[in-house]
Amino acid sequence: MGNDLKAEKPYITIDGYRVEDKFSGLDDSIKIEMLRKMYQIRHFENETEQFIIRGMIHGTCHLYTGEEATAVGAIYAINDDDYITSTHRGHGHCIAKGADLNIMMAELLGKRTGYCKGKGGSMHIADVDSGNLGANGVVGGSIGIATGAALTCKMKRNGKIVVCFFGDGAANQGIFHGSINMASIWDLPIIYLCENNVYGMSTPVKEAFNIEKISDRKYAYGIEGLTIDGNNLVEVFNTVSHFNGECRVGRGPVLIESLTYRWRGHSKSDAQVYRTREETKQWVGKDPIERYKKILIDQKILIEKEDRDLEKEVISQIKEAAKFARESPFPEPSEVEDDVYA
Amino acid sequence: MGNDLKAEKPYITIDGYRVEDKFSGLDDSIKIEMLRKMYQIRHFENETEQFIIRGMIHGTCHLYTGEEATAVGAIYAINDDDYITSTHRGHGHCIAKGADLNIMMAELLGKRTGYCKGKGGSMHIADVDSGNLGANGVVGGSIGIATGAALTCKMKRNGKIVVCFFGDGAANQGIFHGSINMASIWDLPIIYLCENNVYGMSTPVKEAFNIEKISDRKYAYGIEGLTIDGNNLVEVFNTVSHFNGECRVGRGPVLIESLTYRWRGHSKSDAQVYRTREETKQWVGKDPIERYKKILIDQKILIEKEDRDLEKEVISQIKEAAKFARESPFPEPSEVEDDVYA
Amino acid sequence: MRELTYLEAIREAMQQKMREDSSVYLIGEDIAEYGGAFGVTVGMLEEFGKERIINTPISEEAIIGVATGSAITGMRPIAEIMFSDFITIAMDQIANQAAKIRYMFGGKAKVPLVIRTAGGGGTGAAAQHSQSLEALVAHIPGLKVVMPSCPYDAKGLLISSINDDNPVIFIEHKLLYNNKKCIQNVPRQMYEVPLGKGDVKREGSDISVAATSYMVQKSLEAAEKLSQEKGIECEVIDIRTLRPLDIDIILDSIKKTGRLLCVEEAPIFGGFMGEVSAQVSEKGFDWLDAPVVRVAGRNCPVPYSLVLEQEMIPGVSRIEKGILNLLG
Amino acid sequence: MRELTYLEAIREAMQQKMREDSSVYLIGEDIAEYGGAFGVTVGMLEEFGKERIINTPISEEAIIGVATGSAITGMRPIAEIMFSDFITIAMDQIANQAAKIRYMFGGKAKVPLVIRTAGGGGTGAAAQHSQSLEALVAHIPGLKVVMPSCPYDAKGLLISSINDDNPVIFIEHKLLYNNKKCIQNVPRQMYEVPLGKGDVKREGSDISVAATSYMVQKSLEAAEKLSQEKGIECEVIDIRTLRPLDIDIILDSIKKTGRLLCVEEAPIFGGFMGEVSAQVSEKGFDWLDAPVVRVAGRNCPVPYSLVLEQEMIPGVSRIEKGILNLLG
Ligand SMILES: Cc1ncc(C[n+]2csc(CCOP(=O)(O)OP(=O)(O)O)c2C)c(N)n1
Ligand SMILES: Cc1ncc(C[n+]2csc(CCOP(=O)(O)OP(=O)(O)O)c2C)c(N)n1
Ligand SMILES: [Mg+2]
Ligand SMILES: [Mg+2]
Repeated sequence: MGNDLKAEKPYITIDGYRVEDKFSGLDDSIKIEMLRKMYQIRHFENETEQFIIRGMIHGTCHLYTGEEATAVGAIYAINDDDYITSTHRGHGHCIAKGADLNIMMAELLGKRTGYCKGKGGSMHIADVDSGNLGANGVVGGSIGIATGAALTCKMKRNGKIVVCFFGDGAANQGIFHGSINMASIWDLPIIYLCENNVYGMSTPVKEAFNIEKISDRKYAYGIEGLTIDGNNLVEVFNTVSHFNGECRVGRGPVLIESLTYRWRGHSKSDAQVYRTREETKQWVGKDPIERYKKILIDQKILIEKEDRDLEKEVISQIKEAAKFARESPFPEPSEVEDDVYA
Repeated sequence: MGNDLKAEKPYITIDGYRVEDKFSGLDDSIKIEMLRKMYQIRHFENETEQFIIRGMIHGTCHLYTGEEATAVGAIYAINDDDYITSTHRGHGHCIAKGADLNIMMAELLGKRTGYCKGKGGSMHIADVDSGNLGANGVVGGSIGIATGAALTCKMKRNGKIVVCFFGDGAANQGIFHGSINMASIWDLPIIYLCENNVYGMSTPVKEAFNIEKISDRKYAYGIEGLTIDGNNLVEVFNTVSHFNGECRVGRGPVLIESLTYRWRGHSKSDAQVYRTREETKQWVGKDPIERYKKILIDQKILIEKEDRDLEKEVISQIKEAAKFARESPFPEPSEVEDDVYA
Repeated sequence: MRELTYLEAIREAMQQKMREDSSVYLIGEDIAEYGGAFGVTVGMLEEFGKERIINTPISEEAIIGVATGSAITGMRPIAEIMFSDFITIAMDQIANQAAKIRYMFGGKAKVPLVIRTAGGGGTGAAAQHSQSLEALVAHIPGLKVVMPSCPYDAKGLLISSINDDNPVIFIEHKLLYNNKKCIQNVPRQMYEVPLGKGDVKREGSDISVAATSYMVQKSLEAAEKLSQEKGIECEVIDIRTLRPLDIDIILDSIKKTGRLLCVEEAPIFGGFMGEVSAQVSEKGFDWLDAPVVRVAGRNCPVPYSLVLEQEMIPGVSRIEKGILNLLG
Repeated sequence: MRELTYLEAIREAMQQKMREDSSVYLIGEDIAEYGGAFGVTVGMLEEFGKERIINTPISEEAIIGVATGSAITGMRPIAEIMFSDFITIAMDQIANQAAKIRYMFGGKAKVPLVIRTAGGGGTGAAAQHSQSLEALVAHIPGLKVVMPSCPYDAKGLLISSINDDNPVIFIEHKLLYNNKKCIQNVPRQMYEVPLGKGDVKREGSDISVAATSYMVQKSLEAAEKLSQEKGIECEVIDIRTLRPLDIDIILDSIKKTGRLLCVEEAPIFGGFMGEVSAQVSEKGFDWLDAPVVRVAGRNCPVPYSLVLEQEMIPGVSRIEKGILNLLG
């Protein structure tokens, strides 16, 4: 694009950063695709919840319900072949990165057709070929891995970047500290995306931190950082788009804190004694899907009817995935020692 | 002291903090004792170097030469029964905390009369009864332990505080991160004293950090912090005295970065290719002992002659310690499995 | 006496020690309001308050560092690492600090620290939440390692561990916490089960079976079946404390039976039972009529899918087969 | 062929692989200008530049995390942990991440990562800089563990490790680096010594001695002495790769000798030789004329003082005594 067009680009300010409103320039089809992804996540998690209730999931799951805008907004702001690392609460990142819903669901049910042939389950879904370097059962465990992937990008000069998702809880792990420091001194192309959903399991962020903004940890590493509304897809998209550009040209890592909320219990057995129903209700009122849908409808990109059709389509797709998963075979016991070594 | 006297107290400003000049109010005898301690450290290290050269030390030593003002200034600013934790470069902290020179030297030679009965050596000298919770061979290894001692102080309400010494290199370990965060959220009475001596082994601070001041990591934890001239005993003393008061009354931890320089190689085998002779020479010009001595002489607390006598006295004390150490018996092989369990 | 679950027995040990000794406190993740990931500390916040039930950020390394520092200065911390897999994050603090401080200081410090953690698989929690990592800590001089298999032992061993002046790694098993099959009468008062003593959980004369943790229960099941179905009488020995190890109780048993099967949940290669086997083979060579054989986890991470997980972790039938093979 | 030290052989393996394959790089503390704490990487910065000889801050956990992440995305990192004691700091990344990624992902990733580290005592570096922690990693499925005892093997095994698509823990011994006693002819060209194959370093028919790392050299010394002084001929087997373990080479040897002494430097309790002893006792029961015996480190941390350190770590005379006892 010519320099002369520059002045016309719409800019917005997010937590002190002047950021181009790239969202407004997107094709309508992409804007709708993002809504579809959010629906996929929402209904995937609803279906998963049903499986849990019906005792069909051996193990636990951590649902992403209510946090959809962060995964979708961030991942749509980077390229298809960029890398991400995910967390124990990883279904959303995985779906946004383009995972096949059937294969994901099969993994949750421990089936041989799943992403990990039933060996990993919810906490270890990965699809290295598509750039998804995996969920991780260890809180903070993927921050070093993500940083290493960014080192690969730099060394191979492959033009890719990494988005490293992690929770507020993970920001107090040692690996957070050592990794971000390395990314900073080496100017690695990585976006650290901290999903601050108010709690790490039962521990409120305000009890685990003595700072107002987790993104202020940028001062410890000499990097950029800011705090955004994680339930606003447009804000997430624009912020990540901006730093996507910065990181890709070597202007170092960034720490983005995305404020959001987990609607469900931490995992399958959580009485949620540490929070009030009112608080949850308030956050449900900030439903990222409703908010985004309203924007699309207000901007006449979508009409109510289309939206209902879209959601219906997604629901039947999820039912399909559940069916595929249920009907898939379990692995054979004899496969247990396969895949330990290459 | 009455309120009316308050206005008369001398205040100085150190890196933006208004701090009382407690040093000026000290007894002359204490001011001279601090000089003695610095001499003790200097000559202890010189003697140790001789032992190393003569091959009498099995293992390595990390000499504190050139950094004396930090240990002495900090430790004289706290109470005798307060706690410290030390590092692999620990002789200075140990001597400042009041360790017996004979017993220390005996430990370096692996003798049964040493602080650790010959089991620990230079990197593990400790004297828990006197509040010295030990040197540590693991870079950063003592930061958690120090924080735990501070938790004890808080839980037992024993009125004590902790000074945790560590190097610039240690500030990139995970334990630094997790520990200081805990100290902050729990308001623990602890002073984190980072001895920035420009290098972590061969790695310059400017390569290991992308920030100007390590003390700026305070922003990551919501604590106080500042950077001081670690070769100026008076500045170290006044700063630590100030935060000593703050911490003891529950106004949380502080991160003090003390700028200093190690005169010798990192350990016994270091060709020092990573730095220039000029740089070292420049820092030797900022000799903390010379600077402090000059203050005492200028203020007529000390005259040249007394100073020479003092140094001589210290030298003969060190020779005594060396003799004690040399003449002490080695442990018996049969003792090797003692002291594993209580 | 009341019937208690394993979980209740553990909780009671902590409660009673905390009532008695104000230097005992708990530190760990989600142990306060939440009551711990498995519910072990439910209700303790209410009784002891935030000062003594210290809920932490997610920083395992710092948790153990802090607990260690407080232990050498006069407290008696009980640190909880939610899943035993995460002791790896704190491994420097455990193995290089807590375990060695006393020795490095020439005996001039003590480290009365208990690290409680939940080990083992069978819950579908997959590779990073299901490990049995006792071999990693049992090898470190300076540590004691305890793995109770039932409520009575759990209470008594935990009290002994809290009373001990050394760092103790206390590994609980997730499938025992609320296991209705092994509820037991547990004395109301405080009592110690000594560290360093194994326990014969079932007498028998045909073969000895030495096991740890949940595998003791599985071995007992297998023993019952074989007794009823084939009249084979197994002596089942609960190792209880891996370090210090009570090797004599095993040697005494093989003097009688001439045969030993070792059963553990961890992957067989490099597991703790290698040590037991080596010691028994060396010291009991003359009494052994057959080689010491191990039944243990397969040499792979713990898989997620139930069919695979059941294949990885030894079950009753694998133990039975092990016994029959060794006898036949 | 030239005579190389162990250190030179290791360096040459890295240099040659780096010249051949641009995805191989080094990462670690003080490995650039300084050339590594033991001088292994001296000169490599000059040849390969800062981009491929990556000097890091002191953050072992992040070093391994970063190396792992780069390995699964196409690089072949060689990470150096200065002292093997500090693998504990990176233990989560090693045992829970690098080792398990492939399995957890259902075989859909590979982790071509080498972690080089210096183990062992004898340098007066005391409890936190002298450990032999191989048992901790050898127990983890997904890892390979290599401990070369001489220059020829060091080069060939390191080349194999770099070529391997799995995480390999490559443990060097400090006392071998510049050991003039075990300089060897080392081929100039690249060659592989296969992982998973032990090596008979000395043939003999009276007794088998299986050892690792520096203890292989000590065992060879003991064997020579006993041969000259008493005409006893020991077969000395270098285990070389602890995982995968070549148990057959040991079994073949005891078929001949009927006796096995295992020698390792780590504290005996829970050490790796427990595994070797257990496997040999089980699989070689019928060939053994005497129990498998272990000579190993004492059950304490490595002490500082020379007299104590020499008592803690097995020396030639302790090995000799072990052999004589087992024969007599
Ligand atoms: C190292 C580690 N410690 C503890 C746990 C148990 N655990 C699982 S998720 C979780 C909370 C994580 O909080 P956060 O990072 O904020 O992510 P969120 O669950 O809120 O998405 C905890 C403590 C774990 N999986 N890993
Ligand atoms: C965990 C760990 N990693 C590496 C080492 C090796 N080592 C010893 S001292 C040192 C440098 C420490 O630097 P710093 O903390 O700045 O202390 P200084 O030596 O400068 O006083 C290193 C890398 C160690 N002892 N521990
Ligand atoms: Mg959270
Ligand atoms: Mg330094």
